[in-house]
Amino acid sequence: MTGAVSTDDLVAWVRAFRDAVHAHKDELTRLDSEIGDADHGSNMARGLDAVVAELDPAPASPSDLFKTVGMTLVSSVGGASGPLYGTLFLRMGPALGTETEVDAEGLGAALRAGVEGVVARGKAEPGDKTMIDALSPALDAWDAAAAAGPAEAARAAAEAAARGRDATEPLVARKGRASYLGERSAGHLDPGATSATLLLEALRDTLAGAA
Amino acid sequence: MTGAVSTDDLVAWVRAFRDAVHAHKDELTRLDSEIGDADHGSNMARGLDAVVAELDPAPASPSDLFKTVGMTLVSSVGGASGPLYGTLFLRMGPALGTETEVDAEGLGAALRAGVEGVVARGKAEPGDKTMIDALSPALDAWDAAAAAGPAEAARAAAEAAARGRDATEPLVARKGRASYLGERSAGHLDPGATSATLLLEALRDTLAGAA
Amino acid sequence: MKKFVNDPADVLAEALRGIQAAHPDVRVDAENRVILRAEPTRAGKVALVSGGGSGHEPMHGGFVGLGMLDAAAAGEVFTSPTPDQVLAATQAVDSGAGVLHIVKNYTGDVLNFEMAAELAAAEGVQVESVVVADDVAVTDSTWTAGRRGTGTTVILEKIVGALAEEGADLAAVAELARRVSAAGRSMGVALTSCTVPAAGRPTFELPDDEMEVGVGIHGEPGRSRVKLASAREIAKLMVDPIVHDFGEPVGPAIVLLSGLGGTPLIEQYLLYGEIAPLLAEAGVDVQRVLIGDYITSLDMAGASLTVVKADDDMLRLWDAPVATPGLRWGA
Amino acid sequence: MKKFVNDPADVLAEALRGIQAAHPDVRVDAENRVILRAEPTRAGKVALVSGGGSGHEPMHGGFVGLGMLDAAAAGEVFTSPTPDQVLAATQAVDSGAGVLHIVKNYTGDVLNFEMAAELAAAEGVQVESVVVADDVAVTDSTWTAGRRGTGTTVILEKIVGALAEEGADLAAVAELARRVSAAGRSMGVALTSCTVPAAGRPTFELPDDEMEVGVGIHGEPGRSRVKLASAREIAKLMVDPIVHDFGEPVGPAIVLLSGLGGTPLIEQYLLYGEIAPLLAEAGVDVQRVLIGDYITSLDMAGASLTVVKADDDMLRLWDAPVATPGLRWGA
Ligand SMILES: Nc1ncnc2c1ncn2[C@@H]1O[C@H](COP(=O)(O)OP(=O)(O)O)[C@@H](O)[C@H]1O
Ligand SMILES: Nc1ncnc2c1ncn2[C@@H]1O[C@H](COP(=O)(O)OP(=O)(O)O)[C@@H](O)[C@H]1O
Ligand SMILES: [Mg+2]
Ligand SMILES: [Mg+2]
Ligand SMILES: [Mg+2]
Ligand SMILES: [Mg+2]
Repeated sequence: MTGAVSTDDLVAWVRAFRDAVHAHKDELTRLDSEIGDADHGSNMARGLDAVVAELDPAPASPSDLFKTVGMTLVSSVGGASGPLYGTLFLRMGPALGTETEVDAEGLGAALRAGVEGVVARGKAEPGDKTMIDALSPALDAWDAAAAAGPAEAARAAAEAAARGRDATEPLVARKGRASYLGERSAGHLDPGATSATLLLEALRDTLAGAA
Repeated sequence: MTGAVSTDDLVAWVRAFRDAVHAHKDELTRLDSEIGDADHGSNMARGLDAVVAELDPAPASPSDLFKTVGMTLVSSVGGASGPLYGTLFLRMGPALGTETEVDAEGLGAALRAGVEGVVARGKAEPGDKTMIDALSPALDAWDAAAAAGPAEAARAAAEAAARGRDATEPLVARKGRASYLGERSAGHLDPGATSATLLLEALRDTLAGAA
Repeated sequence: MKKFVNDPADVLAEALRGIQAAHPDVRVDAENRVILRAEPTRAGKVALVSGGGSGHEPMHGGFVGLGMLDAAAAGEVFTSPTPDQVLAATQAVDSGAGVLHIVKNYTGDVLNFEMAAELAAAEGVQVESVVVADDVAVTDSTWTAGRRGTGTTVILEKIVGALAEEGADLAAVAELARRVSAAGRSMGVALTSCTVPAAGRPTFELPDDEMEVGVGIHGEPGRSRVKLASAREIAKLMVDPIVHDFGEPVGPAIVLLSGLGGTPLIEQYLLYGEIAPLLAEAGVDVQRVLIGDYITSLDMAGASLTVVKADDDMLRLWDAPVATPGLRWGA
Repeated sequence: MKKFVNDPADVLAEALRGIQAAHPDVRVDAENRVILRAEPTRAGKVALVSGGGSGHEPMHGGFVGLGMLDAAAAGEVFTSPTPDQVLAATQAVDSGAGVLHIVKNYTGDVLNFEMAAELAAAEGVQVESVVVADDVAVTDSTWTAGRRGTGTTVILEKIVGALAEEGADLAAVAELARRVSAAGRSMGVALTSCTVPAAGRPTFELPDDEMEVGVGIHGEPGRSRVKLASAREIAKLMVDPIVHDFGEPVGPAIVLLSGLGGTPLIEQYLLYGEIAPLLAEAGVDVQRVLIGDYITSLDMAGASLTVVKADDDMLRLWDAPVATPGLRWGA
């Protein structure tokens, strides 16, 4: 697939993200135990179960889908990740208008709008040891690879996200609950950067499969 | 020594009992953990420390000594063992009048008065898995051996007490805290029978030493 | 041993210091280890004295104050107070109208309070005693020490304290105390052992997947050890023996669900959410509920349930003002 | 995991059921997971809404009632409630006089309350917010999420609730809330970890001879892990950073020593016996004290100390009647 991503593809992405979160639920909670409060896995799992329950009947367009996902996350997750992941999806929708298909550039622009929303809400900068450390490099990698089509862009973005996630390990957290730990937050992966990587890996796998 | 037991001997006995309780404090508490509330060792140790603090200057007679010991135990131990050991000593004194020495028969009679006091207070019968199971056979052994003098009587009493203590192991408790356990109280030595055996062993060791 | 403690031998003396520092409305007699109301007993008021081993806080010291106890004698951890302590408490609060001793049915408590009552009587103080024996986990028989006294004590102290505050005489106060005592049943479950500071390690070892049913408030092992169960099943293990023991329809009742010290309130509420429907099904008409740590067993994780059959009089007295460190309303 | 629990996923819903069963004076909106007063807000009274993750009981739901909160939104265990929950609470209690949101300074709480306030404003409800950030264990810096909100929240809810009950308007209520918030400092110590039910095992592992100093109320590890110390030394570790952070002489103050859920009252008293003289030495003139489990962290063994500098107005409002499941006097 080099061209368009359909609404169905994106629904499949969201479902794949849900499955990935369930598969990694204990790991996310374990990471959050080390520098947080041991709820990131159950928060995300609860939220994505609620999201999946809203996907039947399937939304008519990507922007409808993202609106539903965002609103459901906001109203079912709570914690820091609820408003932040919720905002990510809520801001993706408007960037897409009412189209039922989207190309690599369009999806990239939507992701960028979403991440900008997260930054506006959470005020985190790259290097603060948050989900932004996975999301932000992923955007740049997406844009650089967009010309090669969405599957390739997603592959590059997922790889960049994973690198960004890994790079959170030595960092001292400056945002979120982990920042209370000061220097003791270094030496652990950020849970939100880990779940954000799952999000981009799920997109990679979905688009690769659809290709 | 076949004849008289002096006030000093009896003071030495009380001190030896205190030392034995301290040496076996953790064991008494462990036994009380199994079928009670884990305080018999510290109860007895606290009480006997208080007693020893009252022995200077030394009491003038055995009956003074026992009165001091009994009153101090009552007012410093608490729990079931406080009033019971306290009563044991409080009742021993009056049986001895104002003599400063006492023979085997006299000491036997005093012990019997003391144990009868314990029974009157606590209503335990032999076989109820209490200190009575050590004290009661000790009395009988004492009387049987009294003619051979106090050292020999104490040896026989200590041996009988130890046998009585060991015999509490299979018993189901019918008095005191262990009785709440019903059948589960079987299979454990009674803590009070164990401390009572220490009392008679301390007497044996003291009189053997004085002999 | 993970506790806020200095020398384990000093736990009681130091905890009393904290009580005094925190609560100006009570006075701690440090020498006798007695907690009293700061104000002397009003002339003509019958005084209520209780006490027992420490480690059950807020019981009993936390229930000293208007509408409840006049004094509490605090024994060492899990060790009944001595007759001297109880006598000191009794003499300090007698206004001439007499004193009610509220005693939990443990050999040590009974013997020490008995001796104290004899001594007080010899000093001319009128003393009546009530012995609470409400723990249905224990077979009640003339062949045993009888049932332990647990949660009913708290409810009794509140109700009878209110009657004494109203000015009733010693006979009436003692009579009500016996009625409340007879109307109460309790049952406890432990998920973990407690650790007696002086012992330094858990009184019993409970594997991760087991619990003690019918545990005592001193960490005495329970009547049976069973597999760890869900809150729903545990609720049944607590409610059934109580209801069964009443034998007759219970009707209006006051209920206490007390944490044992190591169990947080969220779990107590969850458990009560399971208990409430079972009580209703069994015909217990719950009129008043108290949930929280009221009668504890050091740091034990667990809970005890108490049901007291309550007539209108008891309910009225329950609602009367009370102002103590551990229980307060209407004042 | 030794807890009174059925399915760990149902902890919150089931605990709310218990709260409703136990407390007829509050009403639980099970769908929105909001705890409200049983009576609607009196016309003209400013309403106080708080909330946060569950696992800190009695905070916040236990502080709903006369003289304190009007509603509390209960998030999942250690997870801030969603905007929908806070909005439902806000709309339910607004009498037209406006609503104060009392928010503890955690990213999740701040974001979710912020979104709720925006939504409420869009619906025409006047909302003011106060953010409590009192935990001196956390370095306060523009480069971090700032200090956590802990014990000062309880004291604030009581004092500001009393002012709202008197009929003050939203501006005055919010102004006092900010003053109390600015006047509070807290510090916590954990002897053990807590166990989040859904996680099923302790959030952190603490060796038998170590403790966490400056721990958060969600089991966030503290700023340092040190050797287990005596109560006397721990008292100093709690008092010193608070006094130091005030920087200026404290004078009259309200003090809260809260157990974290797994620490029994006897230990809290013992610890307070060590804290009181240190506070006095440092010039803190303790006017009122609250000791017990008021802001907990599930089953964590530990305690947190809060000192709020209190003027006469705050003391008067502190003493005003309050009738909630978790705090009650004068009514
Ligand atoms: N200000 C922020 N901006 C971006 N991401 C953040 C921010 N604060 C926290 N996060 C992310 O949220 C994650 C934690 O989410 P979660 O555990 O669900 O919420 P909480 O911290 O409220 O328990 C962190 O690992 C981090 O990646
Ligand atoms: N009624 C009784 N008669 C005689 N001895 C008793 C009686 N009740 C208890 N005891 C003895 O007391 C011992 C327990 O003493 P202790 O642990 O100090 O007191 P408590 O049971 O109050 O904690 C038991 O082991 C038993 O030997
Ligand atoms: Mg978290
Ligand atoms: Mg004992
Ligand atoms: Mg005892
Ligand atoms: Mg959280």
